[in-house]
Amino acid sequence: MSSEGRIPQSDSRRWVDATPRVSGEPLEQLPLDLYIPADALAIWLEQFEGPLDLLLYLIRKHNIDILEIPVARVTEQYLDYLALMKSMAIELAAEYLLMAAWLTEIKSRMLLPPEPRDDDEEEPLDPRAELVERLLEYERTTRAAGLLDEQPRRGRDWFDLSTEPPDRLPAPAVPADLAGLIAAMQGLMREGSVRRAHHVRAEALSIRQRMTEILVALAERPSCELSEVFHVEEGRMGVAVTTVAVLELARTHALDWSQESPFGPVTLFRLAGKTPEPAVEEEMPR
Amino acid sequence: MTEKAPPSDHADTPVSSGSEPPEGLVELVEALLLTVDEPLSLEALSTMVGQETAPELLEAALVRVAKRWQSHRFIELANREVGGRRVWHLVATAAVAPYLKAGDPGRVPKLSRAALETLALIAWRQPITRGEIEAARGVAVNPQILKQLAERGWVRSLGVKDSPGRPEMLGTTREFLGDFGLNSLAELPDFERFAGQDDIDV
Amino acid sequence: MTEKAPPSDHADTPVSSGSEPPEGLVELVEALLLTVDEPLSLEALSTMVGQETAPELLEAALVRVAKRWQSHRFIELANREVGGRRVWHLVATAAVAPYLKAGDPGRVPKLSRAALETLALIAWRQPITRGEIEAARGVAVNPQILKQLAERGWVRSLGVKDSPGRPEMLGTTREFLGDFGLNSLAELPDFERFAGQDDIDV
Repeated sequence: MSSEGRIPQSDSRRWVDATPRVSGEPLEQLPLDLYIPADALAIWLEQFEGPLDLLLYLIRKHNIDILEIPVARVTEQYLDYLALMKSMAIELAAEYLLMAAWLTEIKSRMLLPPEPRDDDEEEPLDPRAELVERLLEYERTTRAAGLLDEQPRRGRDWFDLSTEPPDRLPAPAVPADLAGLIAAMQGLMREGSVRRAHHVRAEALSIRQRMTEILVALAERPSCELSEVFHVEEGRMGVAVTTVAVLELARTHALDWSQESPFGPVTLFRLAGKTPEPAVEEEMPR
Repeated sequence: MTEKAPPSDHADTPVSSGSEPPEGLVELVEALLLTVDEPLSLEALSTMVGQETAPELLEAALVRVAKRWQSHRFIELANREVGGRRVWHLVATAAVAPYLKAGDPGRVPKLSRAALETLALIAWRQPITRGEIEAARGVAVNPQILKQLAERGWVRSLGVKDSPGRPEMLGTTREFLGDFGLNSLAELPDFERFAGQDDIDV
Repeated sequence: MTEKAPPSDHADTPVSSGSEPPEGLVELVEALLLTVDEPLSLEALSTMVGQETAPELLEAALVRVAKRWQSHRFIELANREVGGRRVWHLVATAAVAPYLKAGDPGRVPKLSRAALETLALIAWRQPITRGEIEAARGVAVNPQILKQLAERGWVRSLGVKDSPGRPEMLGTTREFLGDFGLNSLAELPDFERFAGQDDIDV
């Protein structure tokens, strides 16, 4: 056994299966007659993630080159669908109608002589260019999503195993670090107890900005890992700014932190209630 | 508690006795794979077991562990490449999923297509704003989906963008990488490669 | 990838065939014990495996799982009583502990900044109350930190202060001096003399 990524695979599910299904049965033909029940059509429409998805489906179904979309034909089909939906009193999301308007506009612009361009480029602007780019982008998105879905996923395709660690695990000895201790006291003296005038250098990274980022991160979730708010690429300066930002936020009771186990990850968490506007000078804290 | 043999058991067997690992070593490797939370490389195993155990012997022990679980219906020794190193871990296969679900029906909700597409955009295009996701998908982003992705620990805010409206920028977490068996975002194939005429019938 | 038998394997074997559990059931119970984070009761197992499996069969499967691990030097099936219910889990024995320690160089224990600052304040300013530490550091003292420092044997209570709330006064121990290579507290540098002379180089 040596195959790459040997995490168990799920049965390979087909991702982009745009064949509409009604009650599980594939609907191969476009619904041309009006005997299709309205709710079946509604279910069919629900299969699509929006107008881009529906358009891509039409294009794929008819084996159309996405770069050479016959806009007139595709627009007609698209509008046919919408008309059918409307005749069945199916409420369409605004996005579908917006797409209809856009397609119609592109169609009419295709009929006009190409607009002359300001720059020297030879190719005139194709009215379809933006549509094509958006379709391609959406297609990339669906394929990326398909790839993610096929990726063996923890909790679906494989599960962590664990035995309980022995309870007599010796507590790791904390080394006595006198230099660290002295540095810590020195830092405290500077920050708080003894305040003296000192020279302040300009900061390249804004503490306030960083504080905001941390607050925003904590607005989304009640807590986050301390490691998440550090940006490795900012180097020591970044570490300092982030640390000061975290400390300042803690000082103003905007957040607090906890550490579940000694030496474990530090979790920052939002304090219940309001998140006060951090009161800090734009310079370094004392 | 049953009295277990002392850990030194395998150590007194000659270390270089061909490639047949002593049983104690096999069991130690197995126990380490089960006890340590993350997949283990040969180097990591070697640090734990002791440098005096030859790497070939460790490898042989891994092969033996794999064999021990080969016929097991629900568990196997998996390995993958992490930054040029092979790492090993014992995992349960998808076959246990229905049973786990029976024990905890709320467990592992399925990802909708909309959620997967949103997650894909966040993964490939981060930092990305909600507006950019909406533009790419052509539909409004359902806040429930972002909430779901955040709750699973896959998506987080990267701060706000310094542009009008100060939109929030989204990105993926380390947990996302771990859950999808990725070592880094660099392992995701180039997004641009997903478009093309050739394989339109994906 | 080895093809694993489907999970339904054990289900078609007759359920009440004496007390000999089918192999598939034994392996399933084993996998569930390893996959679920917490110890499992017979009831929990039964919910997962399915009510149609008789409890006696489940118990027999547990016995078989215990047997499978009996000769293992490092892992065993343990059970204990929790709230009147017996729960089962696979645990690593103490024999693994030294190896786990060796393998975690990343866990080279270090005091967090918060712990260092707290210890520093206790060392320099003893006797000091928790409130005074909080005032000096500007943040609440995490009780974990005090616990950690006490467990390490560096910090002890010096009694309570005769002031409102009767707060506990903290100080360092003789062990603290020994571990930090000090003969007496007087050897700690006197900061009041140097404080504030350097630039803050951020």
